[in-house]
Amino acid sequence: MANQQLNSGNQRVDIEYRRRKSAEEMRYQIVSFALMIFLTLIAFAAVAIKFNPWYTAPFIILLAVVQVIFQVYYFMHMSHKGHEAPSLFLYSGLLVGLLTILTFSTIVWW
Amino acid sequence: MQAEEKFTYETWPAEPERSTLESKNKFLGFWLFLGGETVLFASLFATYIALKDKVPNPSMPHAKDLFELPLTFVATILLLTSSLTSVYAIYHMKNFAFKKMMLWFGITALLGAGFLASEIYEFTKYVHEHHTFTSSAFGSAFYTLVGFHGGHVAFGLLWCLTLMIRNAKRGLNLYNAPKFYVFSLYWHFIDVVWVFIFTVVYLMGMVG
Amino acid sequence: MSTYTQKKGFGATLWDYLTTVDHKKIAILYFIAGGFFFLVGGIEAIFIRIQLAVPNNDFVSAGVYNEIMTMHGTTMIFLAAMPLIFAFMNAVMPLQIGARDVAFPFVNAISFWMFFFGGVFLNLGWFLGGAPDAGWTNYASLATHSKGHGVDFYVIGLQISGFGTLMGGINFLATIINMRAPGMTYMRMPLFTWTTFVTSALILFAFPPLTVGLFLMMFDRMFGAKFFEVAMGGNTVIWEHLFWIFGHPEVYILILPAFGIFSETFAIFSRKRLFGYSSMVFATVLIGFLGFMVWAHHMFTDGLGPVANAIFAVATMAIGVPTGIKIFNWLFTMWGGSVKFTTPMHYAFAFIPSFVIGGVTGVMLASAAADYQYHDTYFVVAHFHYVIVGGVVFALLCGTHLYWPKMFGTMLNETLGKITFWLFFIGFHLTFFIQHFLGLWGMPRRVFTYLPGQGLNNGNLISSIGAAFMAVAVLILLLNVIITSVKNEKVGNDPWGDGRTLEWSVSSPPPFYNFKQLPLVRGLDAYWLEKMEGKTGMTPAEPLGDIHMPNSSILPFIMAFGLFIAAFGVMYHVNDKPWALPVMIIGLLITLGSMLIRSVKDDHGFHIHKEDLIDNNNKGVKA
Amino acid sequence: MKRLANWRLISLFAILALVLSGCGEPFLSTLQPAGEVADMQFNLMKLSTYIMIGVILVVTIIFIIVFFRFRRKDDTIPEQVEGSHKLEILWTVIPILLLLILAVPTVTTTFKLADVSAADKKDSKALVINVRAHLYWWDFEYPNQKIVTSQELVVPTNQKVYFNLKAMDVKHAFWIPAVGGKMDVNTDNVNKFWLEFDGKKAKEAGNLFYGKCAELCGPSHGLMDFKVKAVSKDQFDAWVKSMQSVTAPQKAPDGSLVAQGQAIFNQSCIGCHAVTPSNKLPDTARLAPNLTNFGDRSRIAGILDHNEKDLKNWIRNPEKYKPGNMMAGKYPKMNEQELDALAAYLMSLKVQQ
Ligand code: HEA
Ligand code: HEA
Ligand code: HEC
Ligand code: CUA
Ligand SMILES: [Cu+2]
Repeated sequence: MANQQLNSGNQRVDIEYRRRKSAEEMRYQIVSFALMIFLTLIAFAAVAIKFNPWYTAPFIILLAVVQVIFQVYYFMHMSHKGHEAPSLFLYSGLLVGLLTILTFSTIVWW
Repeated sequence: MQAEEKFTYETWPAEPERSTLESKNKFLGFWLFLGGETVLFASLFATYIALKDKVPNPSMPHAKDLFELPLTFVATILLLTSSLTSVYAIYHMKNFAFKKMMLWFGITALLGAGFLASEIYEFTKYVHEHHTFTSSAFGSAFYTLVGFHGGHVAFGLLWCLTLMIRNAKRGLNLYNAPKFYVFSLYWHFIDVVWVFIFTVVYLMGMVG
Repeated sequence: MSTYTQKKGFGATLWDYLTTVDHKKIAILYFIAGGFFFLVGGIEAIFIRIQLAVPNNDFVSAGVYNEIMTMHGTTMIFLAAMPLIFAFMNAVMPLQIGARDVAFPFVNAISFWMFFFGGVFLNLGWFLGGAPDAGWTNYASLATHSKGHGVDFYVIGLQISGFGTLMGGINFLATIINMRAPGMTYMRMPLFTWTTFVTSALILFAFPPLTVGLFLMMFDRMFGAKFFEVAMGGNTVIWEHLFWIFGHPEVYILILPAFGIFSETFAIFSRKRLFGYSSMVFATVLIGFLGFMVWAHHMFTDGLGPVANAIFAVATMAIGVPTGIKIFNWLFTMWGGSVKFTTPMHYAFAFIPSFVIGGVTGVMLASAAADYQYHDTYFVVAHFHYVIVGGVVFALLCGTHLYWPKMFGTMLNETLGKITFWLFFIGFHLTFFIQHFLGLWGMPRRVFTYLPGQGLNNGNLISSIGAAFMAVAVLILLLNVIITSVKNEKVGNDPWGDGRTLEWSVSSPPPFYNFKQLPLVRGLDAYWLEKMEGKTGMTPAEPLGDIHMPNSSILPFIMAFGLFIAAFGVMYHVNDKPWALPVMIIGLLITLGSMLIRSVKDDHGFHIHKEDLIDNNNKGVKA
Repeated sequence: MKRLANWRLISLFAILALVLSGCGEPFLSTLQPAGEVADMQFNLMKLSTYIMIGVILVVTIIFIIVFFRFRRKDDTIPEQVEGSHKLEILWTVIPILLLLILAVPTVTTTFKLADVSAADKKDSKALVINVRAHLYWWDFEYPNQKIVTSQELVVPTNQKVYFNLKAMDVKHAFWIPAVGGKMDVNTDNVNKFWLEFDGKKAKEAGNLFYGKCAELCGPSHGLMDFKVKAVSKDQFDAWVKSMQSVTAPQKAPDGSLVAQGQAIFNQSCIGCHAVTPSNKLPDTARLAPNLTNFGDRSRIAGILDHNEKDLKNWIRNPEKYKPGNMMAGKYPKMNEQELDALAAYLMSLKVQQ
């Protein structure tokens, strides 16, 4: 994606290109920030209106997951090239972690 | 490319955080560390979920009685915003704009400090409501999970300040650019954890 | 650099090792410390077997027995087996992938010193009022109940050394991902490197749950938390889960590198490439993956319910399949080969039946309903010593003989090596085979004695006699080491004559920069390929140039030492000792201070210049 | 290398001899199952052992062939074979099949053994026993019969007995090897499982099975034994009756040694030890074994021979026999005469003739 070294041979063009690219990326990031704040607001609102907990709980968890995807992919640049190993290990960690959480919310009931 | 080399705006590489072998290693190593941190926090979350509202007698405060939306909201906005400001800082780092980068990291640190302050205020409030680290398993689990996160924020603050002070006079080079980058990764990760804390601990606590 | 080989005084050598960041020297440090703890754990094992040799024995008292048994398990797993494995990983893996060092040499030194000081702290329990006594599993209700500081030593000691291990894991991962020589694709990596890779990933994901568990236990015991206090809403099963979420992957952390060492050994001494290389890699990854899905098989009798038990039983059995793939691939590596029975090969060869026995009893244990009978009996003790001693310890002994020349530049005596092997092999089966039956006849584990009249006397005596054989074997190994070191006959690059991978292409021991020029890797078994084409060394992948090396530093030692000091503060804080808090703060300040120095002081390392490398023709890659 | 072969043979014979030398003691060994649960488990053990022996044989055969055929004879370089898909598929599929054969009965047995629904039903007639594990001793409460006994479990044969297990201090595990696999006794919850005691097998074992604590619980974990008297239904009912008939401590004839012992007992021991079976105290308040039928038992404290000499030794210094037990040091020191009296009294505590 955006941040690769380009070898057009002409340095100025390169830099111009890079500048444009990263400015564009910055716009994406502001959009994702706005979305994150928006999602947060919805989550808080969903709790504030005291709707049925059976709906609220999964709903706000979903919101959190979406928000985290924004964080990880845009803010932490995991969408960029060269993040194969990071994503492999992040997801593996996530898998182990989710398994742990699943266990603790099912077979530790006493 | 050599770490000590001096750069100009023109010669600054596109990915300063990954342009030497050392920095590539640092970058990767830090991501791996975050993979481990994921499991660490997941274990703490799991413990919290298992012990939520487990108090010795029913008269003691439960999650429902403790948490309040406004305070959590303020803390959340502080931390989320600090995530954006550190993105700005990295943006300027990539453009070799050292001063601007420092400014944005400074703001990030301030927001982080604000978050910590709100957390400390919150904890003292709970202690007055007899919800302490030693009052119940619920209390222990709550303070451990949220406290671990708070500890990460505090460590992040120290880290950020050290980096800024240390490099105030040197400007950017390939030796410290990856350090700034890695710090910003850490800071975002803390934010990710907080998103789950405010959802799972606070919001779901209030939902019941 | 010519200073490298010069004779140095003792003080200088010591300082050299205290400050080193060279993976080969750190390997030697791991080897010495791990070997020392193996002797300690072994002596504890001997005490166990003396106490149990006859019924109603009073060689040690009940309380002391529990301490010995706990410390035997803890020492062997955390302070002997893992560090020895780390020793080989450090010594061999960077060479195998054609790297000049690990990704973070400085962190590598921190890892070692943290393991070391954690281990020392753990063992100080013996001298400061009692060692941990709640089993290596340290189950919550008993551990929180245990008086004195024993369990505190366990919790803090393991926490410190665990951090070291975690950092080591990250280090190896980054090394393997980023620092492979040109041409060294993933599917050309030697199996030992692959197992290092998967093991490190397991460490990365398995140690955090242990860290959390240890923190919870520490908070409960030292800071009044209530995680495991049932009356206050706590739950002891949380500890069991956290421990085993770590604990099961841990046993694969031990066995996978062992598999790696054997894979190398079989290929070398059969003069044949590893049979089914890609399925070996696949099996390794699969074992690592499945390793995280099965931990509750240690908790079948906990009362988790039949659904959980059934799921975990089936998942556990599944691990037999990839392990079987490996066993048969090894057998077929030898099939059609030209097998030379050197000492390392003795261990590798004997490993197969021994480990299969241990593995299949594992599958028997996995049968949940039957495990209700096996659990917490000597049947389990037999199972895990078959896999651990027959697998891991055999691999460590195999690796010791195999890599001794690479690490120290001289060969261990083969005759003594074979004597050691036979004594150990016989002693091992004598000790542990009968224990299956002891378990089935109704002997629970972790008992400090047993009463006569239950049909358990003979079996226990046989078992104890076996342990004596193993002790003699270990003594002969020590003798071998001494004799060899005194003689110190230097050997060349490839002393076994059949080396296949890159580590055999450099001198023994390698120069501190490993490769003068990074080698070009043209296939699996890179060195073998070159040899088959009649070359004597690797083709370089780069022109001769300056080599960038990291500086030595005493900071890693100081950082770990700070934590060691802080540990005392944390522990005696419970007794309201007035000096406890200051000690803790001072310790932490030492650690944080040295971290600060490290980050504030630029350390760019140094360069070895091209001209110096040319002087040194007989070292590194011959172009 | 003949040596290797010889050694294998010798050890094989040694193993064989051991196997033949027996399956352990009938009152303790899992290899002599004496009840439905142990039977099911034994069948599973046998099935898995057969499979495993098969696996070991296959491996060993290849192993031996390799050993003899492929030793290095000359300096030729063998062909560098990459692998063989056919073989690899073979040794993936066959183990999967073998494991399936083992997995199916494993799962069904696991569910059968966990089935305690009969005892959970409202007003069920099932025999339920509440087991309470304390540091180094066992308390057995029969809630429907309203009696309590300790250290020696009495059960009827040929019927399912349901157990509710709970630990009062640290975790223990309840195990009667010959009769069925164990269950942990947790501090957190009540665990439930069932066992069935086979009448015929019980007789072969002398009607007395050995029970063990199987979870490390402290210094005397290894001595936390209990005994199980498995008797016919009629005998069991009679025992229950006679236990129930003891409603107050029997008064010994005045002036006798026994009466003297009772006086001492009532002064120093009764605070912890009850001598009536209908213990009204909640399980948490029962600090020590119930001694109502102490005279009928076969062991003292689960381990010592049941005679006056050992009894006096026990009272003199329990720490020596069970390190870390909860009785030591909790009562005044007794002189020889007092010990005689106590022993006489305790031995007189019988409910059956
Ligand atoms: C190196 C260490 C190591 C290794 C490799 C293993 C390997 C295995 N272990 Fe073991 N285990 C331990 C170390 C290890 N274990 C320890 C230390 C404990 C006790 C902890 C404590 O409580 O203190 C333990 C306890 C333990 C238990 C709990 C017992 C109990 O406490 O009740 C179980 C239960 O399922 C189990 C199962 C297995 C299985 C299925 C494997 C499998 O991975 C084995 C796979 C291998 C084979 C099966 C052989 C080769 C395969 C073939 C030749 C193919 C054909 C085979 C078949 C079709 C079966 N182990
Ligand atoms: C890597 C792991 C490892 C290794 C290698 C061993 C090796 C051995 N183990 Fe152990 N063991 C465990 C891990 C290991 N063990 C664990 C995890 C437990 C469970 C603990 C628990 O329940 O919590 C256990 C438990 C355990 C028990 C059960 C205790 C009980 O339940 O009460 C027994 C009993 O026989 C035993 C015996 C042995 C023996 C005889 C050896 C032998 O192979 C040892 C051989 C080594 C030697 C014999 C060295 C001799 C040294 C010398 C001769 C030195 C000379 C001295 C100088 C020069 C200074 N071990
Ligand atoms: C603190 C309370 C306490 C006091 C007081 C006490 N005991 Fe005990 N006693 C125990 C406990 C606990 C055990 C179980 C010990 C074990 O097996 O670990 C026990 C076990 C016994 C046993 C063996 C029980 C059996 O079922 O086999 C006898 C007999 C006995 N005590 C007699 C006495 C006598 C006689 C006295 C008074 C002189 C006495 N005890 C005072 C706590 C007490
Ligand atoms: Cu009770 Cu062991
Ligand atoms: Cu396991």
